[in-house]
Amino acid sequence: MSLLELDDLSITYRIASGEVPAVRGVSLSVEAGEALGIVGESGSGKSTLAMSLLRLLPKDTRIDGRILLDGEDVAAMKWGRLRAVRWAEASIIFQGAQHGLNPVQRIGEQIAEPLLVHRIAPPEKARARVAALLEQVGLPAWRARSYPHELSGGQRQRVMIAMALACEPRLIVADEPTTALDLMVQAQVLTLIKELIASHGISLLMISHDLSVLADTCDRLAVMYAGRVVETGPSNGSFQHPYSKALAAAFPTVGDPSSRLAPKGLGGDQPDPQQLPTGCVFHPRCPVALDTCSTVDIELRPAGDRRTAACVLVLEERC
Amino acid sequence: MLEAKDLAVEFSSRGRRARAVDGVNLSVGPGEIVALVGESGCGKTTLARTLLGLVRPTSGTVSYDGSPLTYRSKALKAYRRQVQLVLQDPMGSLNPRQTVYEAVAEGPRIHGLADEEQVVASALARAGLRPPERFFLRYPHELSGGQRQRVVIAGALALDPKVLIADEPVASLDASVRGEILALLLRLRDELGLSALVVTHDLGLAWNIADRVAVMYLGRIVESGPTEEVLKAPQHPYTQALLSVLPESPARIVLSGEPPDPTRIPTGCRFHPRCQVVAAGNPIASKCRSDLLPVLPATADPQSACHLTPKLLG
Amino acid sequence: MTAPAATELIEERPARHGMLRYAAAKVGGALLSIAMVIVATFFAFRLLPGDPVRALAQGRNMTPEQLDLERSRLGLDKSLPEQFLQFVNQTLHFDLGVSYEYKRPVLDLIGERLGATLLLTGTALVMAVSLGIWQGARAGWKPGSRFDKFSTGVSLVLWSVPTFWLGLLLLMVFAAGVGPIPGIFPTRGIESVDAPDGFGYILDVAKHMVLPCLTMVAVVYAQYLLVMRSSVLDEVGQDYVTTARAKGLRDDEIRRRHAVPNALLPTVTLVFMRIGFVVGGAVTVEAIFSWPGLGQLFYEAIRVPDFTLMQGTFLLITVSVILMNTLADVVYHLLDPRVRSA
Amino acid sequence: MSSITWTRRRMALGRFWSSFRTHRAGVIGLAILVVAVVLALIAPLFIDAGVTNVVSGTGEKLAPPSWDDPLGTDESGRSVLLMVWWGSRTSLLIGFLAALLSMVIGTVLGIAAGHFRGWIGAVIMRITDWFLVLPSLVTALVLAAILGGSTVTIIAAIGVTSWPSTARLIRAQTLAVEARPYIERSTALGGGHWHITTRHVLPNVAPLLLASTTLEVASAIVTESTLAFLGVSANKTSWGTMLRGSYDWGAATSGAWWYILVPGLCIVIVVMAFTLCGRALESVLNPRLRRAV
Amino acid sequence: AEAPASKVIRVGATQAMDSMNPFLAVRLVSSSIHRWMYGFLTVPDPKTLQPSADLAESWTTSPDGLTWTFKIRQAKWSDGQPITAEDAAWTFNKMITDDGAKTANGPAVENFASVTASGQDLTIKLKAPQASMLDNPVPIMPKHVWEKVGDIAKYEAEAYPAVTSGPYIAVEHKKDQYVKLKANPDYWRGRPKIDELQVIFYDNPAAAIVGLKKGDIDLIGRLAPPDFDALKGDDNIVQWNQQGRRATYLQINHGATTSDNKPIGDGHPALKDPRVRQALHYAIDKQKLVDEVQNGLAKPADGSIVPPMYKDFFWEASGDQKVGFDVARANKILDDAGYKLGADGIRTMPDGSKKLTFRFSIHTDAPIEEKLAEYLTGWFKELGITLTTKRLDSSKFTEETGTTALFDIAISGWSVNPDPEEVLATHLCSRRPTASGEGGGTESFYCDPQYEALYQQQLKELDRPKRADLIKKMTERLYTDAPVIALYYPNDLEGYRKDRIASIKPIPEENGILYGGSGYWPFYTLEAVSEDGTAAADSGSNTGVIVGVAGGVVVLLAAGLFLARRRKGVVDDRE
Ligand SMILES: Nc1ncnc2c1ncn2[C@@H]1O[C@H](COP(=O)(O)OP(=O)(O)OP(=O)(O)O)[C@@H](O)[C@H]1O
Ligand SMILES: Nc1ncnc2c1ncn2[C@@H]1O[C@H](COP(=O)(O)OP(=O)(O)OP(=O)(O)O)[C@@H](O)[C@H]1O
Ligand SMILES: [Mg+2]
Ligand SMILES: [Mg+2]
Repeated sequence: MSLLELDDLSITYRIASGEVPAVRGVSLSVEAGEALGIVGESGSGKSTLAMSLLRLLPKDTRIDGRILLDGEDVAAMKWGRLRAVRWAEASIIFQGAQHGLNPVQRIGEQIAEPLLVHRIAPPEKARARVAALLEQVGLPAWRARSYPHELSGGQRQRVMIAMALACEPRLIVADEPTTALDLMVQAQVLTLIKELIASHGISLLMISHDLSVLADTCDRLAVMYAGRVVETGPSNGSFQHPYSKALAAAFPTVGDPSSRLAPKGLGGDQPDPQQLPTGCVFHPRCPVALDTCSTVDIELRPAGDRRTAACVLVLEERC
Repeated sequence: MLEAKDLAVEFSSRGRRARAVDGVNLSVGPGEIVALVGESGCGKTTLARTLLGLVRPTSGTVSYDGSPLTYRSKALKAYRRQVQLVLQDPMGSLNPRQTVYEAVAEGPRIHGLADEEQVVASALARAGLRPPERFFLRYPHELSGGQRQRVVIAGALALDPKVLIADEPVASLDASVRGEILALLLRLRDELGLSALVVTHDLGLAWNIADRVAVMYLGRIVESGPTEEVLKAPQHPYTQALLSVLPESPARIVLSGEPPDPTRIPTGCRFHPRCQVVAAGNPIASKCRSDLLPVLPATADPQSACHLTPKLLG
Repeated sequence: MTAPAATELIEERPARHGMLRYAAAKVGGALLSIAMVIVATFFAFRLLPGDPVRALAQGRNMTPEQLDLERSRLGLDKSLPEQFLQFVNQTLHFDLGVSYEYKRPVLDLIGERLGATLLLTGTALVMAVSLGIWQGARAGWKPGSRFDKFSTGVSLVLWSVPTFWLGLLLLMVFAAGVGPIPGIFPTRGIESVDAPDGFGYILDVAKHMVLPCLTMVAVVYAQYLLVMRSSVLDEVGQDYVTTARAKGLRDDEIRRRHAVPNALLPTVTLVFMRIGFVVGGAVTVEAIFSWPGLGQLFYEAIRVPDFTLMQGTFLLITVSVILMNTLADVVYHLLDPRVRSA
Repeated sequence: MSSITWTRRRMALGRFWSSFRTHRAGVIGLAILVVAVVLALIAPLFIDAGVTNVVSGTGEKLAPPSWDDPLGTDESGRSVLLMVWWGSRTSLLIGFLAALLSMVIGTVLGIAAGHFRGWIGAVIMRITDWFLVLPSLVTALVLAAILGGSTVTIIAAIGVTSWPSTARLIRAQTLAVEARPYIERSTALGGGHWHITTRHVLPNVAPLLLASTTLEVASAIVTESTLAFLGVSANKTSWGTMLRGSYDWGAATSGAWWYILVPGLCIVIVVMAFTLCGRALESVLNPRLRRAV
Repeated sequence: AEAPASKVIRVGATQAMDSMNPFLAVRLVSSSIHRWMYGFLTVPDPKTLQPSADLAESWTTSPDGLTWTFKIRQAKWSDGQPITAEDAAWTFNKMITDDGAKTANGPAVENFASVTASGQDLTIKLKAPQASMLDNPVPIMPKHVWEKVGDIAKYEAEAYPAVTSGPYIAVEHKKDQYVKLKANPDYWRGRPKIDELQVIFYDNPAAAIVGLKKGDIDLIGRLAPPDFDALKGDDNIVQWNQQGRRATYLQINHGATTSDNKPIGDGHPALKDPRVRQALHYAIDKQKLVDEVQNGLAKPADGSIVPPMYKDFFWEASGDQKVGFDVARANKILDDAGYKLGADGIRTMPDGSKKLTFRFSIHTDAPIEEKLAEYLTGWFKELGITLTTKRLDSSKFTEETGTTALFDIAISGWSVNPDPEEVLATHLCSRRPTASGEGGGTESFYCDPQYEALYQQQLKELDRPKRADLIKKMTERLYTDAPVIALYYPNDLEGYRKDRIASIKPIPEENGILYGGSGYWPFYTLEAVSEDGTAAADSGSNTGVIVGVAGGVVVLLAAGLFLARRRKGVVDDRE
């Protein structure tokens, strides 16, 4: 049984002007000890997906399909059970490290909070645990008495990681953990995450819009476009879906002569989730679109080497 | 064409003096695209703003076409017809209450150009928004990110500048759109002979479009030269480290700590506290700690400011 | 593979001396403000039409000699700069002049009434602030809820009511009694003439405070509610709130432990910034309920008009509001870790 | 092209209206305001200042509401209904003009303080802060007492004491606007102080200004009545002076509730309407608050 | 703390005590309280209002009227010390020598040349004869207590119990709140019939009325007409409505001059013409003013500044002399005098130089004057005269209408003492200000030889009926020459609870006033309804308990609600 299993998950926000289908029929699974990366443009529904795992979305959001955390349906949990699951079973590292921490509480208190809430450690022991956690992420123990603004961005993100580890959850969801960070600091944080995941045997669901970040950290990748997963596969293979390809090409390899003085990109605009194109949602921007693409919606299909992709061309190549 | 000489900019922040730019020589030739790369807070934006005359340098000069910039408002205004700015965040660079037409026409209006509508239409067309009339009355929020950035570029082009200074022009854009804008910059260079200084922290971007790269660390340029040479055979340990954390690189050198702050610049080589070569116990490390390095001149040849460089080269 | 943590090692504890400098700057600013008040007061009251000496006489017959004597006693025969210096000097020595009406030092008169005003405005302020903040926090936490609609609605209606009018209505209803409502509350003052001692006295004063306090609280608390509401509203969507929820905290725990402390700090500054408003309200409330406080004194000074008294009360009220503000500012900076060492 | 611009503007207005319409309280407030203002404006078509003349007041003194005088009469037998109708002109006039004055001062100083950093801004801020902490009612009272009571002095007293909050708001907004990159871009295009403040800052603060002015009118009306109650009034019949009259002539003790309630309720309703309207405007126009509703 | 049988009467006042020091206090409430506390040389007789013995048992005058000898009564101060002439001499001498002590009653000793004492005999030597000598308004203070006071001008006299010689002893004063007075058991006339008298201060007249109706206070004087009307219909309350000691009149700038007869001010020239003043007088419907402004609780004035309450001195016009409301006649007077009506309905001066537009100066914050102005404006309009209202604060008002003469018509009024000399003096030439604006105290800038002569005559006339005749002649002169136009004599309006006050004697005993009258009679003779001495206090503490309990309940409920909501909050978690 997978640690996390998403089964035909659809999430629809309700706003004044109608419904926003942010996630549409996503099925994914994360095995124990596995690191799955989700990549996609802004607005493709990545964060929505992450938030749904612990039922953190606004009240009136409609969720269809199933989210199974360790075999248990998150949507069906009672409040008490849900609160017990939150953080203890799965924790989240949010995008903006500077905002994920309460600015007027000392860092130590914030790290200790889940320990106390879940009664994992009594207050007197919690302090020692906080110190240990801080040390694990490479921060001196006295930092527990600091306030978030006294730390740099990278240090804050380390605190977030320490906090996520506090209850020793089996799954950590990291939603763009390095986006706001500088190149070198980003490398530091990613290295840290990788080491910790490996040493604790924790599963990781990492979200980013930067392929290069994920390629290095994750075992498997899922590419999202307009609320859909359009391709899944091992992180070291080559992409099949034209969108994934375009995404990969946008991050050139330094030293690769083919991209020298020849930036590549994708024309057109992202689709408006409230007015999705018919057929394959990618077809208006697709450089290799066929006529049928505007009418036929393609499901994920096998594309060789533990890979699936949702593109007509993939099938044709196979056959 | 555009040249900075011994430029230094100081800010006083919380009672201390921050030397955001600390002795920079840099030139951008006609039709040349120069990329300025470096970590966050190393002074890239400050340098760019100083080049535009938005910030007055503490010392040193900015000169355009050989004549140094004066800071009288008239001279500045004239200068700004020649040198234009494109900022990182296209949404923020457009006044949400102005239509595309008004946004692009702002420059011509300030400078009192004749035939405004014609100027605006051609600028939009050159920025790749065709047919321009279709966009005249749109508001920024009705455009996609890439289109917005094109409008900003069109606003700059409307004044027929010779040099474009772009501060992280694609950093806030989606990966898929980024290529388009970079392609536009290249095309403008080819078609109009526009020079550009592109400020970025993304080495891939430099590789994509720049003729020359300058690497900046803590207010100084530590290495510069033609793109191919700098990015393929970096001389300075800092550049090497930057390149090593790119995903494809075989061995990573992750520098620890944050970029030091410009209020406390280390003595000797300013990079030495983080330098992997010093840390590895290189014999000349003591020299790195104490001896100052010369400021690199504004030449096009590959050069690097490091005590080790001659040895490494040699 | 990883270079040594050089910067990590040389890292030092955050410095605190920024706070002192901040406090010094604030106090300096307050002193400047007070100086401005003194200058403005001097010139404003010198602009007043009429001869202060004659005003002092209040229509009684005075010989030219007496008038001259008075004039030199008040220093009015000197030149304007000299008068100004004298005024500043006296003010700095807490000499606010002698009331025309009472023939007594203004400072004494103020001193006698300060306690009553502090009691009333202090209680009202504490009640209004706690009520406003409590309701505002709840309303902002669940915007659009019934509680939100109700409390915001009620507070907005009360906010629109002129203080004196509400006071009069309350007086007519709860002190005089209307229909079935008995007039159980006293009609005036701070205590009964035959107030008992000890606890009974406290009870008696409390009874006298009910209506004036209610009036002030009713009109004033809306602004605290609204400010608190919108600052809590600002916090609702913050990432750290989501984090707290993801940590498994209960909703009310999140509100109390995370959202409110964050929302409180900006609210508190506003509370103190608008203290002048409360003081203004005291003028009418004290007049309606015959409360023997500063507001009443000021009202009396205006009606007579007794310019030294007016000037003295104005100076005192303004200066104390400025000082309160400064104090609040500094305390706020002491309390808020975000600004403490930033 | 200008016609297209006009169409766009109208569409923007339409968008604004359709989002304003979702604020039920705001719409109710607006409706009340429109009715109140229209009534005040057309009053001279039906009545004149004569309704406030005691010599021609024919009714019985302090008569309760009846068919002849639907809202009763005052101490001189004048119809309270006609008096509040006529008095609304003064109350609203003072409210609007005082708010206008305060808005003009506040906007000019606020923008200047936000735009010019350095000592100019610092000095303006110092002055603003100083005025802000002054107890405004007390100051207005002293001012009006010094200047003597008339419509103009009342307006001046209210306007001069109430601008600082506008100035602060505008300054904050100016700072926010000036932090936006498009200001930098405009400078880079060669725009000067005048260009930036009038082309970018002013249009951006204008909507907020509208909302804050609306709220300001509300508080000016209340302040006018309080000043009138404390004995400083314009020499005209206004709701405030009527309330003062009811107080002076013992309406409360003689059980003439209509004389106390009617002008008071007029104030409450109109002030409330302004407040609701202003808050709705604020939440429509201020994106920071927009998501809150 | 008080024995249950103690009889307490509470008097409301809409003015607070300004000072407990009689040398400084000028407010009416203060002088009333001081009258209840201290003896005077003489006190107006409760029936005739003529001076009668108080601390001075008897007195003699020297033939030239310059030396007065008073025999001080053998009585005791409330601390047991005997009262001697020394006390009186000290009091007067203090006032003569110490400027600070002159604040309240300075003019009363202005004419004193010397004051000496020997035993119980007090000798006062005057600079000039003075008929009002027996109406001396100065309370006699205990020398043995007050001589220890350093600076009288700064002394607050807040030492309790006060040492007094009158019917009451002040025992407590809370500023702006109340004064408590105990009956003086050793009062030489005998102990008052009640035990305690309290004076409670209200800022808000409406609250005071409520207080009277509720029984918080038992008596309140000096009511405004609407407040008085508001007491109607309450069975427990006696509405006391009597002629008052006040006259309300218009002061007309009929050509103000300084004491050296130089014109001053900017009065309208038309008002110099007695015919215009006459016309204005005819255009005033005094009855209507009384009805509308005073709710009928006043007497229209057909006389001048001395009110009918003082029967001896009151003079009333009759027959031809009487000016009634007659707009037609007023118009005719103006027409005849050549003030032609312009096209705009406004009259001009006969030479056409100036329109008849007068200013009417009133006080700010005076509703009755405000209303008066509205009526006058209405009537004068019918004469073709425009009247504009000018509101002035009291100091400015005093200055403009008393010194600089920057007015046309001004409101005025004067409370008249049993001896009207002072009010008559306000219309003397000598009261006009000097050219430099010093001195003054005139009520009209009047300077009329005939009037001056009459005044001098009455000063010397010690025979009361004859003096009264002279005084009547003076008022007649004021009526016909119209430098002032009396409008009405407001009634004295008061109210008291008959379930608390069994009897109270006004002063004068026939149709007199209760509170604020001269002398202590009403409050000395005051009798409380016996059985119900502590009722008010009881109910007070009861409501206290009720409120306390109610408050507690509210707090508990709120706390309960809070807890309940919190518990609910656990269930009502959000998503
Ligand atoms: N609370 C919300 N109410 C309505 N729509 C929402 C809400 N949150 C997100 N959306 C919409 O849902 C879609 C997916 O949003 P989401 O935040 O999941 O994207 P994302 O992939 O995380 O983007 P980014 O990379 O910018 O973080 C977007 O179109 C967004 O506009
Ligand atoms: N106006 C200013 N006042 C004070 N300090 C400033 C100011 N502008 C920049 N600095 C400081 O100067 C240094 C360089 O800033 P700059 O913005 O030029 O860096 P950057 O290289 O553009 O960084 P980034 O990649 O984050 O944009 C920083 O430490 C910054 O704090
Ligand atoms: Mg996201
Ligand atoms: Mg930058």
